[in-house]
Amino acid sequence: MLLEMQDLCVRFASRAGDVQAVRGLSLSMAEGELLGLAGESGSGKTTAAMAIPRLLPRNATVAGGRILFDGEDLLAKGEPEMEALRWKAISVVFQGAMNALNPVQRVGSQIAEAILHHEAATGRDEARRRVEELFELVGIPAARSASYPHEFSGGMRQRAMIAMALACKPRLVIADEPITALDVMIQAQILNLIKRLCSELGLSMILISHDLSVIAETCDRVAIMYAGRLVETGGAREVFESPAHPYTAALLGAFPNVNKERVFVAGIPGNPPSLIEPPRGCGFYERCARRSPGCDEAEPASVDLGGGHVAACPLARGGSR
Amino acid sequence: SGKGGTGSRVLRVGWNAEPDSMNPITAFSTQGVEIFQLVYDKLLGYDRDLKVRPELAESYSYSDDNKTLSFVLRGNAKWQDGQALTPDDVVFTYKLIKDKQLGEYAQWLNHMTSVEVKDGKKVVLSFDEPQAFNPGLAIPILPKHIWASMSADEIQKFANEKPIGSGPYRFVEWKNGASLTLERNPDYWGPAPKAEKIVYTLYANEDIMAQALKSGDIDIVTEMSPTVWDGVKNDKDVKIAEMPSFSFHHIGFNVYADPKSKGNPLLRDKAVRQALAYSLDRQRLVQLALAGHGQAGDAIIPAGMKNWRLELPADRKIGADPGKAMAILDAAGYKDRNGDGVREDAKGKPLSFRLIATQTVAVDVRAAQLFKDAAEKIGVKLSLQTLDENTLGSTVYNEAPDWDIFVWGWDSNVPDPNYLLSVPITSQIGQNNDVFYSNPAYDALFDKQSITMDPMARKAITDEMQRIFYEDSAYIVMWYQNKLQAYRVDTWKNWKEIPGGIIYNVTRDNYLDAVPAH
Amino acid sequence: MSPEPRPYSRRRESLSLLWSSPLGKTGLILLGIVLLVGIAGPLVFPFQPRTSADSAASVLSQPDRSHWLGTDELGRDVFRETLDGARVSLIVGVLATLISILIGSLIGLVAGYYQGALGSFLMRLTDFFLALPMLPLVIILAVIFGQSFAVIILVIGLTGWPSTARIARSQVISVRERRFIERVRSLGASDARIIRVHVLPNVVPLIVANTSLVIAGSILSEATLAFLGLGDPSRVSWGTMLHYAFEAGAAGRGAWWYLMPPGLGIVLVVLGFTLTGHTLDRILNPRLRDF
Amino acid sequence: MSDKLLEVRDLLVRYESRRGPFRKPSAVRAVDGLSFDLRRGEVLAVVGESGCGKTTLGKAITRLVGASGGSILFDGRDLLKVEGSELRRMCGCFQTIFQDPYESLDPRQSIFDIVAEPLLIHREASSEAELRARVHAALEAAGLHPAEEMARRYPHMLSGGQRQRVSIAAAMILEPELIVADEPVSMLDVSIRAEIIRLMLELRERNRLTYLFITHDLSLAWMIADRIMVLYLGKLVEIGGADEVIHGALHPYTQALVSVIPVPEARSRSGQILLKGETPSPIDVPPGCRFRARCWKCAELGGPAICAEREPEPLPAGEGRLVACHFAGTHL
Amino acid sequence: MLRLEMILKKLAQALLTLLAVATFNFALFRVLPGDPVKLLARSGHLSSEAIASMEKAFGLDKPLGTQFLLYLRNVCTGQLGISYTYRRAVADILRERIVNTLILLALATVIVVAVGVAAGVLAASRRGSKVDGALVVTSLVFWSLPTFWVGLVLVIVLGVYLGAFPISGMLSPGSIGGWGSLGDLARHIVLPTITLALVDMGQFVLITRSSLVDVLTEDYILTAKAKGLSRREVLWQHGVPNALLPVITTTALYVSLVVGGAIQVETVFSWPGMGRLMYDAVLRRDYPLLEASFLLSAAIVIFANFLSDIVYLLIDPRVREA
Ligand SMILES: Nc1ncnc2c1ncn2[C@@H]1O[C@H](COP(=O)(O)OP(=O)(O)OP(=O)(O)O)[C@@H](O)[C@H]1O
Ligand SMILES: Nc1ncnc2c1ncn2[C@@H]1O[C@H](COP(=O)(O)OP(=O)(O)OP(=O)(O)O)[C@@H](O)[C@H]1O
Ligand SMILES: [Mg+2]
Ligand SMILES: [Mg+2]
Repeated sequence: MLLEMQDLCVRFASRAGDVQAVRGLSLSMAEGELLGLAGESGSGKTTAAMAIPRLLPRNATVAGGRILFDGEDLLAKGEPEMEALRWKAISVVFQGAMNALNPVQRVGSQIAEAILHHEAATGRDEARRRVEELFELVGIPAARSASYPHEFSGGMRQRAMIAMALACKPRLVIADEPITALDVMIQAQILNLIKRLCSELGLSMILISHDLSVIAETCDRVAIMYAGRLVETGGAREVFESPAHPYTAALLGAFPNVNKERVFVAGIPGNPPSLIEPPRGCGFYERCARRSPGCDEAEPASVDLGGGHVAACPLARGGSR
Repeated sequence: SGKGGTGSRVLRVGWNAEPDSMNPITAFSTQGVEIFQLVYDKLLGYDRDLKVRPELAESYSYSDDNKTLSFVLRGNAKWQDGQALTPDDVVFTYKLIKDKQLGEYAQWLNHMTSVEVKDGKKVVLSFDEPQAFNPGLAIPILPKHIWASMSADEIQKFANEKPIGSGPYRFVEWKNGASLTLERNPDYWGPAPKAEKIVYTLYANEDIMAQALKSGDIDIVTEMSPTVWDGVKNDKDVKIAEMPSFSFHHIGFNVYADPKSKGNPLLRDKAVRQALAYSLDRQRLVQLALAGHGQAGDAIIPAGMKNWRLELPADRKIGADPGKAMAILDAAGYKDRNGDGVREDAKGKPLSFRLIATQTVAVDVRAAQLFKDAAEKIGVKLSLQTLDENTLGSTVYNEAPDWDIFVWGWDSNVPDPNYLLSVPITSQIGQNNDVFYSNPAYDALFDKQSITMDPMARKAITDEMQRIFYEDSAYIVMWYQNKLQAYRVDTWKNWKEIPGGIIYNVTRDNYLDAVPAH
Repeated sequence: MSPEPRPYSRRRESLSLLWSSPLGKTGLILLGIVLLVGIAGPLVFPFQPRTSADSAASVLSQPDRSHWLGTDELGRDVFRETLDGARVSLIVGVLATLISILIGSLIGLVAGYYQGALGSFLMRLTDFFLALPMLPLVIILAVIFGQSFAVIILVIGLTGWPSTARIARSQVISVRERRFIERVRSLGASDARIIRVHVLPNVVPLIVANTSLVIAGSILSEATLAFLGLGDPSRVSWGTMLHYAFEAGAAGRGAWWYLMPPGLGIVLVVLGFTLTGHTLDRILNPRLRDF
Repeated sequence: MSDKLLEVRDLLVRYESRRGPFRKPSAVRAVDGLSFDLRRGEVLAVVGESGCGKTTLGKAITRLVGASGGSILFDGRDLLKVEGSELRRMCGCFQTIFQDPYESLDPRQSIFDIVAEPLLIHREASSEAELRARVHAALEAAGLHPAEEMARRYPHMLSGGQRQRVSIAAAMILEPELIVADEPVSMLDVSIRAEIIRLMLELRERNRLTYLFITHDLSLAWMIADRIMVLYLGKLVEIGGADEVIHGALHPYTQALVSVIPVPEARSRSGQILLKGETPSPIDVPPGCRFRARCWKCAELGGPAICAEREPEPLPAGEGRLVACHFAGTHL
Repeated sequence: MLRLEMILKKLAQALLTLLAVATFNFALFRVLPGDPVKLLARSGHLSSEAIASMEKAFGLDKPLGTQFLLYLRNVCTGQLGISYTYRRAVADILRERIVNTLILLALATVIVVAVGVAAGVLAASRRGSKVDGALVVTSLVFWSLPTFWVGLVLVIVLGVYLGAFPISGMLSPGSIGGWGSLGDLARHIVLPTITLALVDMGQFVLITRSSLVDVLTEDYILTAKAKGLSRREVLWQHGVPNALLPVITTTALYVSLVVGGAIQVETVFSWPGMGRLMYDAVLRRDYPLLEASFLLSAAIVIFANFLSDIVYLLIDPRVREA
């Protein structure tokens, strides 16, 4: 296993009280895997992912659990050790590429900065050469490396971010909503790029998106989060063809599918629960169409459906929709 | 010892205003005059006893009819640029001033009919009237070779950035806003003074200047105001000096009878002026505004000119009697008819006047505030406004004067009564006459005294003039301010305290006689 | 998570936030004290108003039983003068600020809302005024128009508006660009209504926060003018007190009782307004909010 | 009453801009000669890439931006010729629902004020009571229960979905005939989207509304629209019935767009047509077919001259369909 | 290139503003009351011919329009007229004084910017800590201090009681000047500089702080951190450069403030600079001097603004057109 999260808990301090954004998340991924992390807004995707390189905001605390990367607990490492690991081993493509690039530095030099920082032996020329290679790799003319971020279009910026993430040949790339807010056509281009790079370079990647369609088309495995918990995980094909958790099923039902019959999609009525005082039992209880008494009392146990397909619902074994 | 850097041979003077110009014709600041009297020579000067002594002229004599004045010039005087000083320069200077009516000096030459060189060494001035005051005491002699080429216009604009005179010191530099430096003139005709340099340093604030004196940054100051001066008197290295001066401060009433005047006509009533004069306790004014450093005022010849002063008997003094003031107003028909605390005349016009003072002259503002309080007590309302010096000047000296009462003062550059007495004469309306006073009797007496050569006879006339003007109360002379100076005892000595001040006075001799303390 | 329906009042919320911040609380307390002193002071401590003593001995005298803060160079009671001064400083500060705020808001509002020629002209005008060195301008105007109370208020007020105009303008622009304005416009609302109902309420809070800072500035301006001798001579303000103190050599004579009260008065009242304004700004300007 | 609620003809919208003191002012041709009809009671989805002029089209119809040419006939009257109070009165007939439910409500107004505002502007309520009643009715209709209590809230006390319902209530209260919905659900979570859209469609049934539904999400457009109109650089590319456009796209651009629609099922990403390059700037639109540079078909055909020479006009291609391509529908 | 075009545009704007200031300046002084020649006649001994000749000498006899054109021409050629009080070329007087003011301002500005920015960065990087709190409070207090009052207090405490520094002027009385007096100058400049710096520092700290706090919440800061840069590197390589942009604008505005500060400081410390000159000129109604010094200080402020615009243009690639 490249990465193993064990019972990860993350809290945010806020004026209203502690927000329990991630509650006992256990998840693992193998080397070379493309893992999709989905769930609706506020379900804790970003929080969980940013806990790995320890880039959570100041008001966050990791309240428990371990994050094993290559068998070593990242949470136990000192800050200098983490600094050495960041980007070299684990890099991030942030959500809004618009703001993730420093507006007053040339894009190329921002990428070179990462290289020079982690590979002391590299000279400036060498770094520049590698930046140009990376630009070609993500499909931007090398000459554009001297441009400033504002001179790029949204798609180009997103590519540049991906190029930057690859600069130090990391083992794990975390891509947080890399395509939201982009045009369909560019979305498709970037997803293709990601897929291509993963297979060509043997990268492992966590792809975060609230769009199940995107994950379905791109990832090998998926993990669905709801209210800070993992509700279902498994191979992409299994999960999308036979979702075991009512939430997964409902979520899938909320996306129109042009390949199927033209029916009106169903939403999921209601709102997610407060994470300040999270429910004792299943977080989806209030909105669940198939809830049964007792679900609100205790956390549902995970049910292993075989082949790595796990769902946190007693009904899981009963089969899919 | 001082921290002067170049040793004790530098005399460091502190002052709180700069000269306005280095051009002796156009400058009118006292600071300017102080510099000119060191850089330039006059024909005559005053010594440390304020007696007339020779300067460029070795001697002088009047003709029998007192209408001709001749000076014998010393032969060894030189201009500071090396040129010889000749009688021609003297004639040129007097002619220039007379012909072109230049500057303050022209007033002394009103009656001059001619000036010429006689016998190579003699300069002879002729007048159409006898002259009580000798103009040789006032007019600096200018080098013809520098000034002759200029028109009147050009002279008005001439900055004279490097003045060339024949005096004991020559001009080195003037760092605007900071300091002005003189150095000893090696070619000076007289004995060389001890100070190699004199540096005048400008202080924006008197208090800071006082601190500089205490800390040894400067050796002597030109003048200090009372409260500040009190602050230095306990310092062991500093000696304070308090001397009578040739100046007075007064409250002036707009008595202009001309229809052009926009002043409040009620002030033309002598009763109102006298009442106001009675309301004011000048002794208290001296105590509070001057912190006691002066003498309560009455007539217009200040205490400093002992010989010319009119000593009024106590029963003729006007002031410090609010009861009397109210009685006068009551008698003249000014009563508070509407109960607002302010008296009105028969037609209901209130005794309410505007009072203006110079904002930068603290003692005047203080006096004005006290005057306002005193007037209020007898039912006269004053509204005080302070103006900058120039605005006040142009307000007061206006063809159509639009003001009621002001506060300021007069200072004489010579220890002679002529100048101060001339202020309120009718012909000075439009010039110095700040209250637009006009009294034919007074004017006649003025003319008479100016041609009366016998001091005793002249004193009788000037006394009478002072009495008339005092009774008329167009001025309330508040006080004769003492000249307050202070100097360090550890740097220079041999300062002589004389009326008008050690320095910054009509004589330059204290500069020439000062010697290092060690 | 779902918010409880409660009576919504930003004003109340801001005030309580203001009070709950230590800086804001200090500011409010300071202001309270100064207001109390300025309004009630002269009534509570009825010492002989502006009375002068009779002899030079009572000039610049030390504090004692009858004069708690000693006397000034005319023998007047410094304590009493300080109380009077509070009122003048406050009045000048508040009135001048009113003028500034009115002009500034109006110009800012118009310049922000009408971004055509009118708007850019007004902005140029604002920039122009910002480019003038303020204190010299104020001094010149004060001298030219004479140093009466009204003139000082006017001059300070008339020169103090550009910063308000800028703040108002940028806020108007940002509000104007918000979608809800567009929505309301699409409903057919007139400009007048949009400004009144939607723009103003969103701009006023920032102007209010700014007001506090402008008052602080106005009070400082008055004090500076008065210190330079350009105050109204017939009214005691802290600035004129310091002017006369400086002129009379209070510093050299160690007359701390004459220099400290007005100086501290200025510092405290200005600090009061600054603290309040700074805290309000942080509360009302989400960009600056950092908690 | 004609069957056509709206007839847009050769609509031209330009944004003038000056890019420097020494430069000529230039114009963004945001909508560049667009003609289409909107039938009473239908939902027409407008799709296209970012910047193709969707929003501008919506704003031009609701008169939020001025048009520089063409005509918009609303119920037979040319909207572009109405001015002033007349226009303000007509505003009641067409309303907009905006994309961002967080931004489109004034944070300082209560829900009541927000919903009541249109009535106040158009002076439609004769009494306080009527105002109250109509606001409450509108809130209930928009699914905000209990209306009484909801009306007292402020926007920040509502969830995103609820806010969008408030926008809808405010848009509906004047009983308009046409609603321009500019990406009304794209900011909302998928799980809430369906509800909002359902609400909108319900209201259409109830009030005989017509929708111009702007979206960049083709599968959403396919799901809810009667017809779909595809724009490219301010010009019509293709218009037709929703199913026909999605499943039988004729224009190479539409075909590419459709090929990349993501679907929520694991599948291989084959059969996608990925366009190369960027959309040209709307300031200098290339001559000929504006899609030419990125057109895969044009490339496939070896760059026929006509593509560079002549701008293709929308031509009928079957029942109610128009396609603007010289080679529309040829061998897919 | 776009940049050049922008610079030219800014320059044109600056010049236009300057022209507006000149016009405003001219109008202000001509239209308003006070007859300068009458003022000169204060001493009363001028004949009417003398007054006429003076009017002529100072160009006051011409119609306003002509006076304005003459004025503009003279301003452009650096002839700023002749001072009424000093009867010397205003340009010469200004030249002497401006240097002194610039020395003072330059030093104060360097200190304010350096210390202010450093303290602001410190506060922002420790946001919420005790250090931050203390810095904010101190800045607010400094911001609230009247410049002249600080000067007075320093005079009393450091000057009079402790005698640590000279309290007046630029050089000790009687010192020779020139390079030898540098030490003397250094001792004299301490108090005025501290006064100016103290009062204006607060604003800088606050602005740097809030700007940096803003910047530090930006996503690219997270990116930098994710790249493995240390806190310090993130702060100085990515945070500060971006946060400085608003600080540059402040520096320009600060210049306008500091001109006002100079008047006060120069008054308190008898510093022979422009500020005091301007103040004296006001008191004496020396129009040419006042006009010129006002114009000059406005020009300095405008130039500072222009400079900041240019710096902005050069270091922020995003700025395109206004
Ligand atoms: N800095 C923070 N302070 C307090 N609460 C936070 C903070 N960041 C996130 N949260 C809360 O933590 C929970 C999880 O947030 P997170 O950003 O991980 O969600 P997400 O799944 O990434 O959502 P999205 O799809 O909107 O990005 C949410 O309830 C959010 O409100
Ligand atoms: N106010 C404006 N000034 C100048 N150009 C504008 C303005 N608004 C829009 N544009 C330009 O007009 C074109 C069309 O913009 P529009 O907003 O209509 O596109 P859109 O299709 O709605 O895009 P999106 O999907 O991003 O909302 C774009 O090129 C845009 O840059
Ligand atoms: Mg997220
Ligand atoms: Mg749009």
